[in-house]
Amino acid sequence: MALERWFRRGRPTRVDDDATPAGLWMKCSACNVQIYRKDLVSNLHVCPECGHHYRMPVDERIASLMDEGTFDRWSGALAPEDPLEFVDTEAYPDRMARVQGKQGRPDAIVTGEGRMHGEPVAMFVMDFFFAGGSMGSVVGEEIARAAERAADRGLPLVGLAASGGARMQEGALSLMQMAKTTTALESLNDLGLPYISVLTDPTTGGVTASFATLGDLVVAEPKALICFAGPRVIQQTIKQELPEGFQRAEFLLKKGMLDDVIERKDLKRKLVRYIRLLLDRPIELEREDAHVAGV
Amino acid sequence: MALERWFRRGRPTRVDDDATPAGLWMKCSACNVQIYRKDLVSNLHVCPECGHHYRMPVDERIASLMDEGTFDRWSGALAPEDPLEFVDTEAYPDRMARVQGKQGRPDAIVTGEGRMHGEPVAMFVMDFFFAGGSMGSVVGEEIARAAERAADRGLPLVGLAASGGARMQEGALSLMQMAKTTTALESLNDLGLPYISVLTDPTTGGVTASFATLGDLVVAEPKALICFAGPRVIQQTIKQELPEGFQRAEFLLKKGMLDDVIERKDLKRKLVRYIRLLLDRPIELEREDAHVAGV
Amino acid sequence: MSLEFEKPILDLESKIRDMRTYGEEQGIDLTSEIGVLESRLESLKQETFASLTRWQRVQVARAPGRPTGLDYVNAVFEGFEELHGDRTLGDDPAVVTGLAKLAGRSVVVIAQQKGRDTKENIHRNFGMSHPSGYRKAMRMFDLADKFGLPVVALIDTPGAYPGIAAEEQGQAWVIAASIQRMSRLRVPAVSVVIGEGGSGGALAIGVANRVLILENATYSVISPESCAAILWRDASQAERAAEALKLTARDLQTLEIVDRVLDEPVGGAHRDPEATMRQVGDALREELDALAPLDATELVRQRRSRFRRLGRFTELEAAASEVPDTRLD
Amino acid sequence: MSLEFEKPILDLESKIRDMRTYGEEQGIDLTSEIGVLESRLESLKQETFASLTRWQRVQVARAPGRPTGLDYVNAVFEGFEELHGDRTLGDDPAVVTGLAKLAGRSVVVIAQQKGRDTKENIHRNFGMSHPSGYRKAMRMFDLADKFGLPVVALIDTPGAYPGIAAEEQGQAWVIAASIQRMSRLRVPAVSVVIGEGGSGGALAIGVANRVLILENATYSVISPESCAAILWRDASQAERAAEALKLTARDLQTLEIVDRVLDEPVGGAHRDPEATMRQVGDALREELDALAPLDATELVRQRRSRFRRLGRFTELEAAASEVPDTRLD
Ligand SMILES: [Zn+2]
Ligand SMILES: [Zn+2]
Repeated sequence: MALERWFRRGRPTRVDDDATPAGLWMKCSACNVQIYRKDLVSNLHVCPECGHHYRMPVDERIASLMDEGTFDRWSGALAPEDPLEFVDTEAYPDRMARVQGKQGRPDAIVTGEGRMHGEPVAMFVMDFFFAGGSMGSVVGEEIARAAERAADRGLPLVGLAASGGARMQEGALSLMQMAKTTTALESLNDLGLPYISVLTDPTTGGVTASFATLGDLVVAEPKALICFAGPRVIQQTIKQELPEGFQRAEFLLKKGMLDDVIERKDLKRKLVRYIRLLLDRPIELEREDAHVAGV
Repeated sequence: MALERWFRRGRPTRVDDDATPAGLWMKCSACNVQIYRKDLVSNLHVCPECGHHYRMPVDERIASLMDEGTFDRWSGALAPEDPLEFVDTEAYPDRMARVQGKQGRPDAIVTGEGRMHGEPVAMFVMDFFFAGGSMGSVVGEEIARAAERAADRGLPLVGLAASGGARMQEGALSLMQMAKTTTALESLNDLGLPYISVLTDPTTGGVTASFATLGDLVVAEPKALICFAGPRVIQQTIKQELPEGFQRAEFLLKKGMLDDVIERKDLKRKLVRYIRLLLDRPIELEREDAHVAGV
Repeated sequence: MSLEFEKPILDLESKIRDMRTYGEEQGIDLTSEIGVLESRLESLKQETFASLTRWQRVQVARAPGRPTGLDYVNAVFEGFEELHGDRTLGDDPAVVTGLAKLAGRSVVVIAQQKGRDTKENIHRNFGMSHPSGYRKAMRMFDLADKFGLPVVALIDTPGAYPGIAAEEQGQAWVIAASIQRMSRLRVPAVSVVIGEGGSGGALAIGVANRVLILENATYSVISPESCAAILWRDASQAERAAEALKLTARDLQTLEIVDRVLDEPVGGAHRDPEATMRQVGDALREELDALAPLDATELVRQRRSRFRRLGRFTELEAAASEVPDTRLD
Repeated sequence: MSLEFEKPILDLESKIRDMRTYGEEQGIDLTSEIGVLESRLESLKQETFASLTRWQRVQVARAPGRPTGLDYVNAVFEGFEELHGDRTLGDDPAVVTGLAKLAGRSVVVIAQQKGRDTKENIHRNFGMSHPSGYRKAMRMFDLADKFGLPVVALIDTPGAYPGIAAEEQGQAWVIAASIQRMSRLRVPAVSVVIGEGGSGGALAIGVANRVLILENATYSVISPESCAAILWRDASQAERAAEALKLTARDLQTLEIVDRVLDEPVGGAHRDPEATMRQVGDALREELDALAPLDATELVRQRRSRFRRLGRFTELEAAASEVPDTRLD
């Protein structure tokens, strides 16, 4: 159900689309101020005026978190099949081919290992711009393999979720990825290795209801939409206005569901700190630069 | 704080006091109907007209649950001291001597073993008519010993709670009985032996906040008052009316806190059933008599 | 009440009844005529139910009169004692849990429960759980582990409830936690999809060593109606969506999502609840017998690897831009 | 703000300050006069604080300016990262939890938190937890066990909050569960009563291997005010109740309820927070060092037996009506 928004719109709003000519001005959707697009990008896709966190392309996300030149990609060798021979307005393989071409990867996820402030970590990052970050067999398998490989190598795992939920076009196989990812995470749990989950805008449906909320620590970015059922579905069900801020990160923090809400500029530093504290490693004493883009 | 009601009134209302001449009529405090006292007693202290469950004397309680002649008493060899040299309107030892004389036991509890429908069980029963069933060192120690002896003998434990909470006159030592009873119950847990807790009217304060709610199953008698802070304390704090039925068994069942609310006439049968199911023993197939008084 | 495609069958049954009555009243021997109609009825039933479309099976899975969780609890198990509450938030009537005997063995039962009439349906929230329902299930998992009792989970829900309180109380969190908790069970667990297996709300109690499904039950990532609304902006395209989603028992068997399909009586479970429930009871006994020899470590291992395997994908040749360092388990 | 019995001290301090100012302004050498007053001040302080009544200590334990949980978290620990929420009901501001370093060692910190001013006091509910606070603490126990991190619990609460929502959400259940959960910790646990140890609400995070208490902190089954209200129907008899309840650090040491009393600076913790916090920090380091060699089994055994022993009672000769079959452990 949470995929609804994505498919209705056909394509997500890509204010940060690389196709937008750099250097143009744009109007911030949150504060309405005209901002220089280059400033937005160099500010980790956070509005320099109001701090609104825009959705972030996967490669920039990885660059913002991993020490320069340390990221070693694991994912990319698995591609989706069409087990249901699913056709909606378009055959599933055609839809995939189109999105694969646009996003330059076989499915909605990148996994790998690298260093954060020198600390070795495994990481997965979901690509919301790839079919709404929907989870089919490939996304599930890549996450499962990333968890198992992290365990093999004794690495903590950091996961960045962004997803409309399970992918309808693979039917119940998509549903089963919720159980598959969960059982694969047990390999980290068996070894007492931390898994830290970062929920970014939006994290919904079957992704929220499986690996994304099973972190030893679960944190979110400001104002991220995080839910099981999407706001539209709930509104249709209950025929009632939703409370202000409902299903947003700050709301969920108050409801006890999150360890913290972290601004993007602080994310790398906080993640490293969490890992070092959990693994009883020395924490850095020097003040780290708050802005870590490209580091 | 939960002792408040008990001490304010000086003595609890003992409608079922053995001192009341048998054979007299009494007016049911719940339905106002005139009932024959003998009928009330023979009906397990449940009003034959409206089903109101009156507080039940310990010996009758044991008789109603244990097979006739099978109960072997463990408790009774421990007596309270006066570690704080506590004096309120009366010195603590004097108060104890008075209540001991009246109730015929050294403190507010009876423990032992016996059989229920042939099933061997350990049991403790708190005596609310002994200083409001308050828990000091002796009550804590007797429960702890009962749990440990049950574990030694491979017996499940059934506990019947009725208490105004921790006993003020032994200060923080009373408070520590919450931790002591809890750690002693671990000996049953270590062996996978069931502990079933029955909350009767009233179960409050430090008793509710320790062993009484730590049963593998926690059930209650109809309309029993069960709480941490008593209704008067809450009303004084919040200056507001309390909701209808607040802190009563049925309310707590709805709030998810109880496995079930069980009428006294069904209690023995249910407890035996629970024990047999949990221990994977054969359950009786014949219909058991609903009325088990004196069996 | 009857389903649309059942009409010809019901008409024929009614005709046979009428003829029998007429024959008796008039003292005429219509045995051979009735015999012809009865054999026609039998083949009509066989034909109809052999070739049910997916959408028709969805309707059978939801049919009024189809046995519900509590029907099984009462018919298949002995000495059921319901245990209430999640010790946290409430007692969700959409999930019934407790202890019972199955063929002499104590088990923990978790049953998603729809109503058997409108009043009960409202009480049971149409089988759609709130977080407290899943927390109650998890409490049962704890009890099962502590006392070494096998778990039987009966799945029948349109899905977890999408509402304000449910979201506030962490619907997603609790489904994830239930999946994880069930995957860690140190005792045998068998789940049976007896009606609707609605998405994450079903999977939350579906992480069993063996997953069974009734012939006309369904198990899907999304309801056909919601799927249609999203893909074609038209809920009336549900039939088309049901076909596309491949949500029937046989589909799921092909996809290796379920381990075993249990036949229903011809005409569907709602036409013969007793036979259906016997069938399920027998299967549960067999499955629990088969799992009984396995120890805790093996049960956990088997359950984890069962779910770890699920999915269909292609291993690509290493692309230039990708590190080909993947491995097969 | 000052406590009543502090007045003579504060008056003398103020007199010394005035004299010093006067001397400086007038260019008069008052060194010897000031010296006399200072030594008188020192003995006045010593005398006053050596012989504080129990009720006076209750006031010191509650004094404004006394360091709170978060003060310790910031002064004694390094790199504190607050972790929020109980994953169920909410995030209780009356309990602050997180990860931090203590002398280079990662620990899980749980601190009951009163406000440092009226606004914070309202936000923190005066340090009185709701069930979500205890659930948050239990989540931290889980985290500590999973990653093998010691637990440090700072106790400072008038008690668990007595309110409608708190009761509805199982205040008693969650305190019992927290006592049990903490008793099962497989890692070292040290609790320090830094201010008020109010009843079950304090004990919920007090089931540690070592229980420390500051000299002027209290730990009691009931507040003096409530005790007085019950016993003498008069809350103003709190002083009498405080005496009767034997709730001071030294009393508790005599009763073997606490393992170690930490001296406060003369004048009380609120007059020298830094020295007090250093004292607590040093003690925590020592205690954690001492517990570090113990393995999980030994830690659990030690903690269980520590609490199992508590209580004072007499073993009677067997009475005629009683079965004398009791045994000593
Ligand atoms: Zn802006
Ligand atoms: Zn009555």
